[in-house]
Amino acid sequence: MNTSVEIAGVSFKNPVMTASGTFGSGMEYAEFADLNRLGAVITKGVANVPWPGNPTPRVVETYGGMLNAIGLQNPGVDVMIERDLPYLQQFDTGVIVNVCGKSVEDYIEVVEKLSDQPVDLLEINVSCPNVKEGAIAFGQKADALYNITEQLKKHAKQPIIMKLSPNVTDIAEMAKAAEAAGADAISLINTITGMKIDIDKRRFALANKTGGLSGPAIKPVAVRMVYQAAQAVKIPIIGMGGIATAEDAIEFILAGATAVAVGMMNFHDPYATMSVIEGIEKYMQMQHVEDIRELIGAVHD
Amino acid sequence: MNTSVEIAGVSFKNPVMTASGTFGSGMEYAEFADLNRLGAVITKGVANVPWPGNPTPRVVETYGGMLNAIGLQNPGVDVMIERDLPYLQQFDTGVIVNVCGKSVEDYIEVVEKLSDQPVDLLEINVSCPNVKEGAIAFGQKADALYNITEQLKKHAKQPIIMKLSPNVTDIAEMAKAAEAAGADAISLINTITGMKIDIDKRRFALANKTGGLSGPAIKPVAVRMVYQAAQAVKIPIIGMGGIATAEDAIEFILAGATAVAVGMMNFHDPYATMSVIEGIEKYMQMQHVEDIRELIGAVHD
Amino acid sequence: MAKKKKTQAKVLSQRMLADGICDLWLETSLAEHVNPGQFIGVYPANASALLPRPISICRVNEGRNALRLVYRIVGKGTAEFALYQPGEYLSVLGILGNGFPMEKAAGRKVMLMGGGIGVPPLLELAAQLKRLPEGQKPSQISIVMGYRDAQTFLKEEFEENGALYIATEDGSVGSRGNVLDAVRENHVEADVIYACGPMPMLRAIKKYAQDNRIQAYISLEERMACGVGACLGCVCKTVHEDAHSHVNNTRICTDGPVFNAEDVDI
Amino acid sequence: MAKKKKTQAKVLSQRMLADGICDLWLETSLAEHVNPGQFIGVYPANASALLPRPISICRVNEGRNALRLVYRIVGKGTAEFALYQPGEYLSVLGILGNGFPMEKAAGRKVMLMGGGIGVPPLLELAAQLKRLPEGQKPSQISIVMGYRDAQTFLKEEFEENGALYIATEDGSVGSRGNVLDAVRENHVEADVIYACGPMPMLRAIKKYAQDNRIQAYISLEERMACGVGACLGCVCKTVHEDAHSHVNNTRICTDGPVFNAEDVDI
Ligand SMILES: Cc1cc2nc3c(=O)[nH]c(=O)nc-3n(C[C@H](O)[C@H](O)[C@H](O)COP(=O)(O)OP(=O)(O)OC[C@H]3O[C@@H](n4cnc5c(N)ncnc54)[C@H](O)[C@@H]3O)c2cc1C
Ligand SMILES: Cc1cc2nc3c(=O)[nH]c(=O)nc-3n(C[C@H](O)[C@H](O)[C@H](O)COP(=O)(O)OP(=O)(O)OC[C@H]3O[C@@H](n4cnc5c(N)ncnc54)[C@H](O)[C@@H]3O)c2cc1C
Ligand SMILES: Cc1cc2nc3c(=O)[nH]c(=O)nc-3n(C[C@H](O)[C@H](O)[C@H](O)COP(=O)(O)O)c2cc1C
Ligand SMILES: Cc1cc2nc3c(=O)[nH]c(=O)nc-3n(C[C@H](O)[C@H](O)[C@H](O)COP(=O)(O)O)c2cc1C
Ligand code: FES
Ligand code: FES
Repeated sequence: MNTSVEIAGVSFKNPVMTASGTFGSGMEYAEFADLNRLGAVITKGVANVPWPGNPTPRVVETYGGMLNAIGLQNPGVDVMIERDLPYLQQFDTGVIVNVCGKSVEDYIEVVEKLSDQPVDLLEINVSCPNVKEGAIAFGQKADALYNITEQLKKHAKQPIIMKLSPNVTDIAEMAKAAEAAGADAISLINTITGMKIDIDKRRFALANKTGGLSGPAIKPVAVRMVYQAAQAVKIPIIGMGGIATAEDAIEFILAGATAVAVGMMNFHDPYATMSVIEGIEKYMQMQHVEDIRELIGAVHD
Repeated sequence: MNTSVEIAGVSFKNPVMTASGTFGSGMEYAEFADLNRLGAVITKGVANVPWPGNPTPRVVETYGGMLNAIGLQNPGVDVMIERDLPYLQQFDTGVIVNVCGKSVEDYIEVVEKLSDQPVDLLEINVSCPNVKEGAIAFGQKADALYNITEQLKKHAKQPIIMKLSPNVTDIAEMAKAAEAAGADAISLINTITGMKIDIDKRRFALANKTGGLSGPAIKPVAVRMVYQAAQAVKIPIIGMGGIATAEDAIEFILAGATAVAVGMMNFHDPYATMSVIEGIEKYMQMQHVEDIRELIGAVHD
Repeated sequence: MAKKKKTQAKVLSQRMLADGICDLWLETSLAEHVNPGQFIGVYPANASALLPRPISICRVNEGRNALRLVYRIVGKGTAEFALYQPGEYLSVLGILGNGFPMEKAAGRKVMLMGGGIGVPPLLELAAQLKRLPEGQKPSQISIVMGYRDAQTFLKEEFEENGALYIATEDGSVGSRGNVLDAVRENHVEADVIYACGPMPMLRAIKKYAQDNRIQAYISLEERMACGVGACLGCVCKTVHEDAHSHVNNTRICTDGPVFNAEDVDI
Repeated sequence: MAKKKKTQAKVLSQRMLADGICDLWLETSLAEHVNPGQFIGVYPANASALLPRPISICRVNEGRNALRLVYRIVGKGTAEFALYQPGEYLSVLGILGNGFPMEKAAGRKVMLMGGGIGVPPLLELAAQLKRLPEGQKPSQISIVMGYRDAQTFLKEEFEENGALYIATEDGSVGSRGNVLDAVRENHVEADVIYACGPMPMLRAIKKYAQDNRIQAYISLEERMACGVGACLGCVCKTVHEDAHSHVNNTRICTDGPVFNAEDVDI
């Protein structure tokens, strides 16, 4: 049985990854999950310099999901190079670094610093709804997305994955813009902007007012967008949004994702990635699927 | 204690309504809910002629919600005038008719036929994700929304509510377009486009492939959009999306909704509207709120 | 008809009838005036699953205020229901749907045909048909049930209510094949058919009835959301324009689940 | 430290300690090597509520593999937990956080200050401090607890472990006011403070400790998602750059919940 998949020439032993920002740098979940079994770890977004993030409360639970407004707190790319990448090097797993910035220059600085590092792929976060400057501004207009993708392609040594925002009218248009500008892959979805109000205190539940919705609640939106993107582009897709079980992961793969990432549900079940990996193998056995690549995009018109 | 609210000069005894398409024409739920206690019944979308809707399966459950692709099946406005409006006339409740069409002319025909009917407000559905022609096409581009709103204002005798789609990049822009074109109110959100795949049969769970996501899962997105719309326009807002309890309804009101509608959760609890009405009164008592209008938009910057 | 309501039902008993098939008795005020073929919506307690599950009524005991459901474990909801113990409560919505038109049976030879998990509602029908007063009673009750294999759940109870013929897919009991194979093999005759089961079986029965000029009433299934006729989720295509919808679509939850086979386009 | 894990814990007993305050004993393998002040994440079974609820450990019984939680019913999760009966299982994540630095107590006068639902973790701390071997033991243990009213839950158990002073908001027991009012009224002296309670109380204690040159270790609360340091949801501002985050933010779930009051900007 083959469960390995390839993205932009890099091979991963299986399609199961961890969604950026929900798995730290791997270290935090190493007590629960065997990182050696993961297709890849996608690390928390990292900028050129340390970012403090937003004030608290930063997280709040919602029905079947949660809102977060972390605001991309991160220790900066230098710390990642000194501390986190060497840590991940110990494991037999793919390493994808998620990159954020406030300006195109910020992003370029990060990808250049990572150019000689043991990083398989770069995931460019242009879709975080929780920071005022940059980020989502690049991810909600096709021409802005095209521009930043094109520029990063010039500076990035590793292949780049553009991480798309679901907060758009037409996801296919965004996927096409990324592909046209040279992106090696796309990942989606980032969180959907949401809000919760504390009716007792009559104030916003999050200090940032709005936050990004993730978890099982959003899965149908994510599957739809992955499907629409898969119909629109030829580059590989990493699908995410509410994945809790192998069944969820397989839905994304059938819709057109080459790989998948488990996000918020790590918080509910720190072993979630492990059972997703096992469940995919079981499904393949039951359904007599020899090679997982038969499943990618197998459901379509 | 005053729970009555006003929309475009029409007064409703309380802000609790039923979301279009989830309450039939009221008749179906009259065995459960006392229609006399409702602020208003918003009826299933009606077109100029009968529509057969989409093939089945048309509904599928999702985590904390459901997808529907009914495709606006309806018996046409003549049947509504002969059968459904007289039925609703028996009750002491507001009547809001939801209108759909494939072309601007269709919509105009319906609103003109309704002009001398006992209808308080017209809700114009330009946001149904489940029909190929018309509908959502008018609701995803600000200029298209502006045009149809402007034209309908010329022909509608009753005030019009433009029902907005959440499947847009910028809800504030859409709200502003509706207001600028003369809409008397807006309602939001309609369903978010989603998809479910049956992994055993390896096919789409809905015959229409995609459907509209509703239910508690989408509430944080709906509250956010109501808030953003309320910041952008002065016309009243009817808020909906996942309301199950009085607490949910109050969240929408605090975010800026003048009225609210219970949708999918009628299916879970056919008495939901009644307990929302009671719960709002209880909250007002506990929080010493004399007039519900104090709560509208009370949470903001 | 009694008013529909959502209410709590107390589990009286639950046991396994066959692999993955559960037999559940509920105590509920809904157990009044039930027509065979009607169903209820059963709500999972799991907060992620908000829609009621349509389950047919397999038996009614009005005196005890009790309803019996026989259901197959297929997903989240039914897997949860299978865990309920006597004394626990389930939320139910009902009574839903129309039921089988028993008045068509008067003085005629009727045949009840069930397949798979479509078998249960026919048990109450058989029981009520048998109890009908002289003049309304059928002249003959034949029961033809199709199962996968030797796990012929409810067999003994059907035998008490009429002549039972069984078909099994693997041939382990009765005729090998489907219910129509059993009908042919046993030369079962009928003026009226009441049927419930998977769509291919119902299609075959519709054709068989047409070819043999038999009236057939068939119980249909479709995905439902509201169960009460409001959402238009559960429609079936009709041959003629439907009186309520004004298109060729009828609501299975309220205008069905039982239809005259001639009226529906399946 | 033991490896963190998510596991099933068996309810041994549950009772109400005061209005809306529950006292729950769980049997779980997590009950090894617990530092007072550490906490666990308790998962609601309700599928709409997916995040673990952080609850401090109130007592440990290593021999019986048992943990005690004392919690207030405030929302969906705690309301559900309150329904669990002996023999039922809850999912828990732990052991989480650092706990109070007991080594600071050696030979010194310590004061334990708790307010409201911040009271419970100090009970295990009091018990462990009292049991410390000669040389590591504090020279004196004073316990100052603040309650709303006469429902002074855990009072008797605190009395077994040190000199107890009580403050109540309504003045019904002990000093009227907050814990600092009780400290002043009773002239309680200390070299080291261990505190847990609402933020305004902790702020006041921080100031009191600074003014009186006392070392204060305070246990903080914040909304959490992961509980294990991955999501960066639960941060608190720090006075100096944090070694892990490289900004002035520290994670309460892993680097806390107990901090030296001087290090955090509250
Ligand atoms: C009128 C009617 C009567 C029925 N009577 C019986 C009966 O007596 N015994 C029995 O075992 N089954 C019966 N069914 C089928 C039963 O409704 C489904 O097996 C059940 O809903 C599955 O729920 P689940 O949560 O276990 O499955 P899941 O697959 O987890 O359910 C997901 C969603 O799909 C719906 N769904 C799944 N399968 C079906 C189906 N076949 N028909 C309609 N909705 C479905 C569920 O209601 C739910 O909304 C009947 C269906 C209908 C329409
Ligand atoms: C380190 C730590 C230790 C704690 N120890 C105790 C204890 O021993 N006893 C006790 O009664 N309470 C304790 N709390 C508070 C407890 O976590 C909350 O009361 C509980 O999470 C509320 O859950 P709920 O589902 O009932 O409320 P809901 O309001 O329905 O919860 C919704 C969400 O908000 C979170 N939340 C709500 N209130 C708080 C809060 N005060 N702090 C953190 N998260 C919150 C919940 O975890 C959940 O994610 C502690 C909190 C922390 C951070
Ligand atoms: C707490 C939290 C932090 C996140 N941080 C990042 C981030 O730094 N960069 C990024 O691209 N996405 C981030 N995300 C988005 C996730 O990677 C993922 O796209 C999203 O949560 C949807 O997946 P899920 O529903 O499985 O969580 C974050 C999500 C959460 C919940
Ligand atoms: C089965 C179904 C049918 C619907 N039909 C209509 C419709 O005809 N016209 C319309 O404007 N909205 C329709 N809607 C959308 C609802 O009115 C509402 O905007 C949406 O479901 C969000 O609210 P909820 O989450 O409370 O259901 C329909 C929704 C459902 C679930
Ligand atoms: S299930 Fe809603 S109309 Fe039948
Ligand atoms: S709760 Fe996630 S870092 Fe603390």
